[in-house]
Amino acid sequence: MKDIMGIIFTTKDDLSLRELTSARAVAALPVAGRYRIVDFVLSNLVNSGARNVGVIMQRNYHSLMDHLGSGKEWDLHTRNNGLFILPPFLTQENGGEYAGVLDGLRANFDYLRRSRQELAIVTGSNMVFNMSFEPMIRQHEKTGADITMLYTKVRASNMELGSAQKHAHAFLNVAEDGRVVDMEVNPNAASYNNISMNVLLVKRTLLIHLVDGATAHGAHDLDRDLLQPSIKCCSLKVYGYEFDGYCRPVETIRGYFRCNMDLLDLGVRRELFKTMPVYTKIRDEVPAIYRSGNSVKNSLVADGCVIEGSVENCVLFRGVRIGRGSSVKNSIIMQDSNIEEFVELENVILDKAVTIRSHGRLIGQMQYPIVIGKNVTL
Amino acid sequence: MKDIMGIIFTTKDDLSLRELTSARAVAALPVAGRYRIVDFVLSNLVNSGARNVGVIMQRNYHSLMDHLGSGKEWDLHTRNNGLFILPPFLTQENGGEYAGVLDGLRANFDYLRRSRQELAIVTGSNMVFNMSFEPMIRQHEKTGADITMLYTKVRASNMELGSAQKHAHAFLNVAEDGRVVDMEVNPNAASYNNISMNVLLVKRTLLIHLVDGATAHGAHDLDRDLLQPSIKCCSLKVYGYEFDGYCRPVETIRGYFRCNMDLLDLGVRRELFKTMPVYTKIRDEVPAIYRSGNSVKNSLVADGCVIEGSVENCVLFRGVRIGRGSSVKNSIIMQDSNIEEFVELENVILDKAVTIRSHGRLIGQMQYPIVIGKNVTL
Amino acid sequence: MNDMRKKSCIAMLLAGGQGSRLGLLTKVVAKPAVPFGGKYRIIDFPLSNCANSGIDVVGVLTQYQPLELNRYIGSGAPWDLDLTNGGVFVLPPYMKAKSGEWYRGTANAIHQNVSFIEQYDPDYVLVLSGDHIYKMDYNKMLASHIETGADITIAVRPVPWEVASSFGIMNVDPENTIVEFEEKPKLPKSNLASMGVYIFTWPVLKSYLDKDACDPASKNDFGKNVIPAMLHDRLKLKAYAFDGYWKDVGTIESLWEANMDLLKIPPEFNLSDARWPIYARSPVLPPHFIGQRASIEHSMIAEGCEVNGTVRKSVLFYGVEVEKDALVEDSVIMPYARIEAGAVVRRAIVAENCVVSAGCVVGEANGDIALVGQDTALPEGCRVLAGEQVDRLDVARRRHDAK
Amino acid sequence: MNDMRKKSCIAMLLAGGQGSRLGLLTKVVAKPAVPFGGKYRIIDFPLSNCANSGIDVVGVLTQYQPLELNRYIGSGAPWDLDLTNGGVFVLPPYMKAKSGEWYRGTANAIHQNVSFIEQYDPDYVLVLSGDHIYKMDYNKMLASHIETGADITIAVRPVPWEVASSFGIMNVDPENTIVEFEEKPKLPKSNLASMGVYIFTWPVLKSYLDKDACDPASKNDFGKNVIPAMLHDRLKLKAYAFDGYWKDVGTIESLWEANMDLLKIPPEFNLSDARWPIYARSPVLPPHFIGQRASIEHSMIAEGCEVNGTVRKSVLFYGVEVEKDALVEDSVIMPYARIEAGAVVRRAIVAENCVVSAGCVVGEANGDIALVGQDTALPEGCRVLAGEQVDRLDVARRRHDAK
Repeated sequence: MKDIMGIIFTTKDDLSLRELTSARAVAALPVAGRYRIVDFVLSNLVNSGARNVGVIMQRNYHSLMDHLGSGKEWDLHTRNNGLFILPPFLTQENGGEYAGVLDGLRANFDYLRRSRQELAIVTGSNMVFNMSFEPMIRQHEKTGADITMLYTKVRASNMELGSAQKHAHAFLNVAEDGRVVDMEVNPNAASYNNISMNVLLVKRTLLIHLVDGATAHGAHDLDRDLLQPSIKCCSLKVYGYEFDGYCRPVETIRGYFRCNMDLLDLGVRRELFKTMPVYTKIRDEVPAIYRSGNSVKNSLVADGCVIEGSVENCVLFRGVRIGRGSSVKNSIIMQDSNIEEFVELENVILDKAVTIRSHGRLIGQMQYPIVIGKNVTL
Repeated sequence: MKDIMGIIFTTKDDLSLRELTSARAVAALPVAGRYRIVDFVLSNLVNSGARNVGVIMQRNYHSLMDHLGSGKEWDLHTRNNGLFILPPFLTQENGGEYAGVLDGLRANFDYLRRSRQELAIVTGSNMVFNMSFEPMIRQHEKTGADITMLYTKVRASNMELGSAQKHAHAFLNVAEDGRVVDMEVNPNAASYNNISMNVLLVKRTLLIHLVDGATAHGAHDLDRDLLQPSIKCCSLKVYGYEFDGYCRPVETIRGYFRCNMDLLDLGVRRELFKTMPVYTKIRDEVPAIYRSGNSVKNSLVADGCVIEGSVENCVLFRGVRIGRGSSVKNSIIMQDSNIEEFVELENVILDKAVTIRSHGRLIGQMQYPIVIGKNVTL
Repeated sequence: MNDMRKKSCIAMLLAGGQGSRLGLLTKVVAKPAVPFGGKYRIIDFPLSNCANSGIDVVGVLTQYQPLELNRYIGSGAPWDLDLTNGGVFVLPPYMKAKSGEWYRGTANAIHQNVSFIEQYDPDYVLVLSGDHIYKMDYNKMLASHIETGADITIAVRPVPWEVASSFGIMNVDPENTIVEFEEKPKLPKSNLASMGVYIFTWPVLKSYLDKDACDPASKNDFGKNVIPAMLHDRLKLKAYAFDGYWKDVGTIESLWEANMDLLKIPPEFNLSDARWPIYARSPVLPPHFIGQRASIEHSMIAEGCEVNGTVRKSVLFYGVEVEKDALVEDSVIMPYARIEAGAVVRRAIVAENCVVSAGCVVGEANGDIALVGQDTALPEGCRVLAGEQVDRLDVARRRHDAK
Repeated sequence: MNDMRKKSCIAMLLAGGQGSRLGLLTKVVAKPAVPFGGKYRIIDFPLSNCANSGIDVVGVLTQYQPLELNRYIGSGAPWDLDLTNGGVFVLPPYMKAKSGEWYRGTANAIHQNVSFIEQYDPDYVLVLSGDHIYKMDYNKMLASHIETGADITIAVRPVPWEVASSFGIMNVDPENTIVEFEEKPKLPKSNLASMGVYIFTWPVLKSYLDKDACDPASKNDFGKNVIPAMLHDRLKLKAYAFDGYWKDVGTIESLWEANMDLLKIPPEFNLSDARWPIYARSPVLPPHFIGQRASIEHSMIAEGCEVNGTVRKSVLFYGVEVEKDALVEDSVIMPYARIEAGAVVRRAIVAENCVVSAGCVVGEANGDIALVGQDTALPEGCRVLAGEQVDRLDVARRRHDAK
């Protein structure tokens, strides 16, 4: 395995995710019953041989820091190399937020320079997918590319209706030989159906050189200010690498909801969890207990749950309790939430440690689920 | 060994320590060639059986966090119990600084409540001493005290001239049976020669109760607002426990300078390092190399140093280089500083990674050493 | 390297024997590595007890199939025992100067590791065995040992009189001093069974181990030789009564029963007590999935399972698959086993990585516990009777006979 | 427990033998645990090489005095090898089913651990020995092994012709294919010595180990049996030339020399290279202290030392004390040794925890290296001649004879 480094860029709190990101970065959002979104890309990096991973933080990063800890669960708790938490205010040039990815990279030049790996993977942190970067690295070396961009075909699983308007997405025109010949950033109607996954592979020293040049000219945006011009004027050899597996970006409540619900499909579960292992923070919990009277159908259930009621099409995180006579449908119930007796829930997202008192009732719509914030008792 | 918890209170940046604390908490100040001040009290706690230690942080805590890491060097990297970094802005009640120890404790009630130990030791972080708290715990249990305060006799090694004016010190009148019958806080001239070491032992639940009551009445200061009244009106059984070994508070540049110089005394070295082991962050360095031409007298030298010049009455931290023909006297040279050739230094404190170019000359006074800040090249 | 810190008390865990009463279950793994309770191994219990009691040096004495145990324990991190001053150490027999020897008995195993123990200069040594399920604060027992000034303190627990004759029984006086020790007495005079948990004052133990080692007639066993010798010499032996849940899981029946105890309401043994957590090495698996046509009754299910059939009063370990129309009842299904469509498993233990193929019938509704040994793939339509034990070799033999 | 991840290459370190050429130094510690360079142990070099090469599974095969080694390696944290997926494992021989056996030779040691290796399903196995000082990127050697499609790649290094007859010598063709291997030839045809670093394609190695195990005449040794058999069968054996510093420290003289190499300017072997750090378990000690009347010339001094005498061209390990008017010259003083007032030590190795009392004279200005074995307290005025080796038993005997 090639010794590579990873740089994960976390985004600031995102209004489209409402209460869920009011006190945490998107990367720290709980997903799939026992993970945080960042676990996927971090595990991908580790599984591809990265022993040095930097996480560029912005505001609201405490829950993410708490989750990542010393990096032990990813075998990144080593003294040389390992996991580096890079909070913004460690530098004097920044005040808690970056204008764009380029600024975040610029602020962490010390870390980039000190690292010893030849190749770097720069990636966002809101994409759920499971993939080894090794074939992409082999292609990168074979083509002699300066930059290799990861992309996928536009599909139901990787786009949300209307999200292109709201979120900066880049679309690529990739030639037969894999070379990227055109790039559209955030178009109203895209001309190409190759969507960038915001993962790029580049030589570490070239990355430093490119970021230095771009930021010195006042640029902030990686796609618009660095990649697009380089492709347009052919100043760099930019190649694309296609990923054809399951991937889902989490940018809106609906996207978050669908991402969880996707896991009720056996094919998606296999792709996400059997391709390569996905690591996460360990919590010592007893296996789930099913008491008499329960009825559970088509649901994902984590350790520590105790179920007496009925559950259908749900994702239950660790330590959830579903009381006698309660009925929970099409819902996502995060860690340690407690549904007392004779409660009815449908199309609901409960954040961590929510309590719904006996006989409570919350019915949302599939297209617009009800979200209840952390620690609330209703 | 009794399972106790420790709570270390770090102070904000202190003007009396000039440049040395402009970017770090006093607790993170390098001392004795390879340690940080906090290592001493943290090792004392661990050596006395504490497996759960919380460090209450204030502003400027990044270098301290970096030093403590996951707590591995203190065997505090465990998932249950372990080392807890408690930064101020984790709570909504605070904005980066506490008005007093009581506020710091109040802001961390969650942590205090979640902990499982019966007894807590609350301690400051600017005192250099080596001591097992076990006999103090035994006395506490025997006397049935509510609170036991650690004190020592006033001596040259634990007081700095005039420091009582500048820094809040408390003096205790301790009766024959160990009971504290009077307490003076920050007097111009103390009536008693027992000085409090700012370490107190108390039942965890009682601590929560007392802090809750005091802060609810608008109190901030532990000594003045909680201990003094309790002693005065005998509402609590407060006992004293005397420590008669070496201890040195670091509050001013002079105190810092003397603390380092104290280590050139064999007796002090034995007390500080042979009583119980003092743990610190590990750095992989080669043993020190003495090249021909060197002349080293009465000095403490850490791993990674390379010495060709002459050194007398100095403390050299890890990775310091003393070039050919240079002469360094009565000075403290921190990690990775580089003294090139034919330099003359006397009564100087160089912070980390300072370079003194060839033929440079800096002569300070013993009573007022010259301080050169981090990363400076002269 | 002589900067080891003194420890007041360290633990030595006898993980040794082959545990033949567990039959095929211990054919490829050592007894302490046998799975229990959906995600645990037996050794998690003494290790978690040590960690929770603040005992942070544990020597694990083993000579039989240590690979799985070694790998499971790893750096000790799951039990918070990956320490610089202390930790958990697997101690197989080793060669000294020109010679070496296997462990001859429990006492000999400790005796061969005297130099390991003396590194920590302990005042007391806690000796544990690796085949019981219980939660116990060894620190309280140590406090009692120190307070009574005993030479040995032995933890005891009342057992039903009718089974007392299968235990080591302690006869005590009114002050809890042990006056007699009988190993599996025909006519027990007391029902206080030794729990296999001893605290020795180290210098006393050391001298008796030295003496025992010189006696060629000795079997070098604690129960048979060392403790009787101490009793004979009128040393101070104290019984420490423990009244919590404690179960010897040394047989197929008792291992099955202990798993079933977890399903009772309230559970006879509560694993989810935040004040006394039981740690385990966690598998890297997603939550389990319960399918549209599944039905679960009164069961415990761990992560990574895929359940599409019917599960009643059973414990499913992580990674188990139960296919549609399969039935699992009153059974313990160990990690990564697969119960295929239409198979029926009743009153059985199915060990790790087994495949119970379509149409198989394992165990019977009333009858002794059936066992399918590790890595066994039962062919379609195969029958395993109540009380029967089957492994891959048996399957191969049956195939051969059928030809 | 079958969620182990595949590893492309894992390392097996042969830490086995008693290293009798190191005399008294290995009487109580295994050779890889012998101290070197002020703060290291010999095993730090292969372990750091593995860590820096990204090889994160290391099995350490040992059966002799594993205690010190086990304790030194601990959880593997100093080498960044305390991993969940991988790490460093001490592997003594163990009992399977009803029987067990000690390691009979280097090849047998690997053969007994086939199931350890197969857990990781590796394509290649790196076999290392534990008695050399060098810094080497095994990953580059692996790349060459893969590129040439070799069955084995053996690292070789030119040695002076005059000593070639004391090494395993490889005779190669112009394409670096090994055509002949001679173990300590009287008349060497080449000066390319085997460094004791082999990369095997695992399925090939496994089949030869199986074959070797069936041959009752075999000594089960890589150099004597397995590699000759592979050569005989015309497998593809490639030599991989390495031209950095490499020193066999298998004798007292060479161990002393390798320490002295660190003092040369520029050092023949540079330990402080940030790109290839050598890790070690750090003692918990303060910086060292140089007293008012001390004089240090051209030496290496580790933390925790207290020096009040004269030290010339020597290496002082951590925790050493040199009292006033004592002289240490051209010597290696191992951890926690104390050289008392007025004692003279020249051209000597003084092992761990020794006391050289006042007035002792150890070694001579010109002559073979003298050795004081571990834990020896030389009485006042004692003399140890050049080339002599003394330990506590000798001291006791001398005392007895003097009476």
